[in-house]
Amino acid sequence: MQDELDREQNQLFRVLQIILNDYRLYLLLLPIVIWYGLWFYKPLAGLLIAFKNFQPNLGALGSDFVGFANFETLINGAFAPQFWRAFRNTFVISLYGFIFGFPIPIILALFFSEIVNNFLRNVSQTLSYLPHFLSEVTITGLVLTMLRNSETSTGILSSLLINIGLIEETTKVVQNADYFRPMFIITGIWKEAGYSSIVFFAAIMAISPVLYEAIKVDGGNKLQEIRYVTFPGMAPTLIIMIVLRIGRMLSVGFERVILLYNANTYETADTLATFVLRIGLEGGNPAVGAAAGMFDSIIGFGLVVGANFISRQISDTSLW
Amino acid sequence: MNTGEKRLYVENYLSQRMILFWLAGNTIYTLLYVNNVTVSVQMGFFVMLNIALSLFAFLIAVRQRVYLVQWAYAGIGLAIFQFARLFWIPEELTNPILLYMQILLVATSVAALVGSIICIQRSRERQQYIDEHNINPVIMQK
Amino acid sequence: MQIGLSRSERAFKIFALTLVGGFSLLAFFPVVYAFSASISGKIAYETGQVLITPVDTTFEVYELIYLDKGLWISFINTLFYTVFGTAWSLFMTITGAYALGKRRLLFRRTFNFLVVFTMWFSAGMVPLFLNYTSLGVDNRWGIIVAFGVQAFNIILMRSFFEAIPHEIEEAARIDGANEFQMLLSIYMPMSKAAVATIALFYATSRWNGYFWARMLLQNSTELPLQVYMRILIENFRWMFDDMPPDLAYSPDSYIFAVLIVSIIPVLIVYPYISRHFAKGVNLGGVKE
Amino acid sequence: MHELVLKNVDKIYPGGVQAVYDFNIEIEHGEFIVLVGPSGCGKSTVLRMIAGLEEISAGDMILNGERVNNVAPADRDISMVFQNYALYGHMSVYQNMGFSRTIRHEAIDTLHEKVMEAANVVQLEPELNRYPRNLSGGQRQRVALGRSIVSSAKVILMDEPLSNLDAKLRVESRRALATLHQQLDNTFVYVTHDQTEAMTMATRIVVMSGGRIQQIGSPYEVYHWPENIFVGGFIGSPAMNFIYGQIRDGRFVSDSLDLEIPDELQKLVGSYSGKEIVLGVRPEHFTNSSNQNHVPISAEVTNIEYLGNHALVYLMLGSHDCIANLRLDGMGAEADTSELYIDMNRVHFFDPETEKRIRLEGAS
Repeated sequence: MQDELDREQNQLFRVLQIILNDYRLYLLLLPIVIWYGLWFYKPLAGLLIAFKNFQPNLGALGSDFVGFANFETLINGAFAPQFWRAFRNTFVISLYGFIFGFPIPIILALFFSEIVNNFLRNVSQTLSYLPHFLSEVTITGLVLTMLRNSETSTGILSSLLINIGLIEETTKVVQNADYFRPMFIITGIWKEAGYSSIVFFAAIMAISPVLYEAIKVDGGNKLQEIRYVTFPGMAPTLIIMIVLRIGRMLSVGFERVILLYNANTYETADTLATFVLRIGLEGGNPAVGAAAGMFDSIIGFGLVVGANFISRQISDTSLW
Repeated sequence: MNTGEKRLYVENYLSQRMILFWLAGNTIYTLLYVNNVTVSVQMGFFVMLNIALSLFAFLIAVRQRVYLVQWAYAGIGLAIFQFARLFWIPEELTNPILLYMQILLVATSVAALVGSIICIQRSRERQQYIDEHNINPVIMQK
Repeated sequence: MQIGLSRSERAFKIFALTLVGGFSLLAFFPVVYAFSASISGKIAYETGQVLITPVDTTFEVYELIYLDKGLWISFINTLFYTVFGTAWSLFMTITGAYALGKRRLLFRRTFNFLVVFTMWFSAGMVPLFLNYTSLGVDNRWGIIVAFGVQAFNIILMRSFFEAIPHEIEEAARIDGANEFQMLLSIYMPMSKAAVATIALFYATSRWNGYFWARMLLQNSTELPLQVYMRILIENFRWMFDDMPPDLAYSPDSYIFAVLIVSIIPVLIVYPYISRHFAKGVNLGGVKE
Repeated sequence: MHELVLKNVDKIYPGGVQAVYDFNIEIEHGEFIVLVGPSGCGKSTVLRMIAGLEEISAGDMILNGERVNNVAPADRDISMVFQNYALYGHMSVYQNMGFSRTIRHEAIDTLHEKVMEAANVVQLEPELNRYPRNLSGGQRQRVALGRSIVSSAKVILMDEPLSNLDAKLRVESRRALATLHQQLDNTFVYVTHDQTEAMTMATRIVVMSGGRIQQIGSPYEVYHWPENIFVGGFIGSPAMNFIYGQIRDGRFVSDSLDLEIPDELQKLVGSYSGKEIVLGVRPEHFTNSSNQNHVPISAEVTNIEYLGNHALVYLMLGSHDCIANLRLDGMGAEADTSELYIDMNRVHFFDPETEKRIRLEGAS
């Protein structure tokens, strides 16, 4: 018993010794340890309020413990319709974003790699990245103004849509739940497609040109080149991107949603994050909001782990 | 021309495609479902179940490609499950959505079933060839 | 005719060029349009004459903006957040990445895991908000300190540091450099590109940051440009209700002009940075 | 009819650099042609033009009687083995080998048969399910070869296929390739910078330098009857020694040599009397035994390398560095360098201006 204690003390002493001898290194580590402790891991403890009847004046520790009551109101109680609507919208927006948005950067990268003229390529690439560097407020500000449809003025996009017959003369796209998802996804493509293509473009550029010559000699046409050389060549990148995408399935561009949606479009636009914002922070139900956030985080984490597991099963590529 | 020998080297793309068809069909089915039923806890779990199933189906597809017979049975499970769902469609749904969903369920179910049976059949041929020719397992290594 | 190119290939190349060119122009178009619309006359804009170039050019909106004190205060605020925030983030990221990349660091795997974990799991908005308020993040410095580090950038920086050959560190140690000197005079100069890239990432996220600034900042003189702009967009209807109806420009033009003001700094630095960042982004496929 | 004909082929790159000048060759079916030359001599460019990967700037390429200058590589009835093999990393050996047929949508049964046949030929049957990354260099090389065999192209092009192998494997693969060539009914066109490979495998060698053909001939011909100084120096290891001198009164005179020229060669050098000339002596044509046509020389021996049954003797002949290759007979024998001779029957004379070998009108 005493021996064990001694040994433990010895070990502790040795660790301290190592740290002291190398104190500069540990001093360098200190800032982010403190930072992550304060701003990331401390709030994790704050998740406790999801299990409490949280009263701000009593604090997280002082409030009464209520078990899973908050989760129950979410899943099958008073908040259920709103919560599941948010859940559905998150899923659907994510899925549409994946189906329509994910292939576009890949196609762009493919086409960029086809442009032999360096100047033309650089110019078009640089132009296509630009929206990524503009803020969500700017982007949505542009979109909302261009989609404006009022008595006095009709935004350029609205008049375009009216002219090609996609919407009625009086339709207010921004106020109409039917149009939220396309608006959101197209805005997303405009903002991020060019930038996302960089990663794929680099992957394509890294493919050995000899493989293209080989398939040319073997008799492949352009599509077969893409199918048998380009795609396999960028497979690791592709898999990583898909895994990331699946992992973030339940977190769609939250800022963009709050900037684009409004009370008229909650039906299709309200996502988990905005639900948490409205119920938890603005609606005065922090405990329920925390529970919803926790639900979101846990499922998201499960998705990352699951997707990563599968990617490891089928290929050598994985996130960790 | 020895089919068994061919099975040693040519992967089972047919089964893979069938299961991937299941995956695609099921995704459309899921979208139809969530966009047309009232939101409730059932819908939430339906979505989560389908996400999990999609990942699982993808795994099945990849495994059937390399003639893993256990995963063919999992594929049959997928088919049966999809068929059983025909009787679980909420009553609130009406034509034409209902019809689309039924078609999708039947089609995906059949695809998964056919793919899996093909996989079973082919892996049997393959195993037979391996047994008959006493093939060194080293050859099978990837 | 070049024999290397079959007909399908030539068709494909032409198709690719058109499509990519089209996409790029489309991506840039809204910026051009916003500028043109901001300096077009009211009638011309409202009757839909403005497409690419301005019609009935008038700079009156910009005079109005020039007089808008709140806008300029928020502009200065954003500059402040960007400069100090980026410096702070860089300091944290570089020191942290340096230490985490050292093999001899005790509990290195644990620390690294704890950093990577933050990429995949988060407490959620409510606990974060409560934490921010309890730690007093309701002013300029709070905002700068609290939004310091992004795990992805630490990993990026770390993999850069790790790629520096071990021998260099040993040589420097024999020459008598200590940890701080090593970081300052060897590691940092050797990874200038990575530092620039990460600085760029932090600077854009600071410049563009909106949500938490709006949630947390109490004092309206501390608001950053993004928040000020958003409030303007939300309120612009009643703002113009009080104004005389015979304005030379459309209310929309005012919004566009404000947006342009927020874009211009990005456009100015963009040519200098666009070369840099592609390099950094490509390190994106890092593994833990 | 010739299977593959290149007629006056030039290659000029867009920047104006000319890589190949006036390339002419007629290749019969079943030949093993080796293009050899130092790096940058245009040999790979020629191969890539044959493959269709590079445009032919001028001249004609005729394959099986048809002009194919503008035919896409896939339609040329050729296949190619690349220097680093260009295997598709995501495909198994089997898929790699069958690939040229997969993309032509051929029935899987014929594909399977062809692949199994080829696998048998290149002895890769046990590896068919493995991926290139798990194969050794030699195995990869055989996969690349197998891929060409499966494609059933008449002409197989090879771009330095052995250069990524280690020395021992290279020797083995050389023999394997030669055997394979006898086994198969294909024409091989092979590019290398290694003259040993060329000498051991080729039925005909094309020696190139500076984008021009220097000589085309069988290994025997290019070795024993080099067309010019370049070929003489390039083919053979150690290289041929060149001694610059003059013909005076039917004798070869240089700063340290005064050699009698045998009667048979007198006719050759007759017209060079009093003019500059280059004498080419292969290292093995230095000897230390006297004979009728062996002319004694006085040389300073600077170094001797013993290599088992022969020795390389480094000589200074006046201002010329020379290498002699002396046979060693018997155990423990040391090279006897007290007396050295040149076998004057086997020497060549070259014109220092044209660098061409001097030969009789109408003779080879």
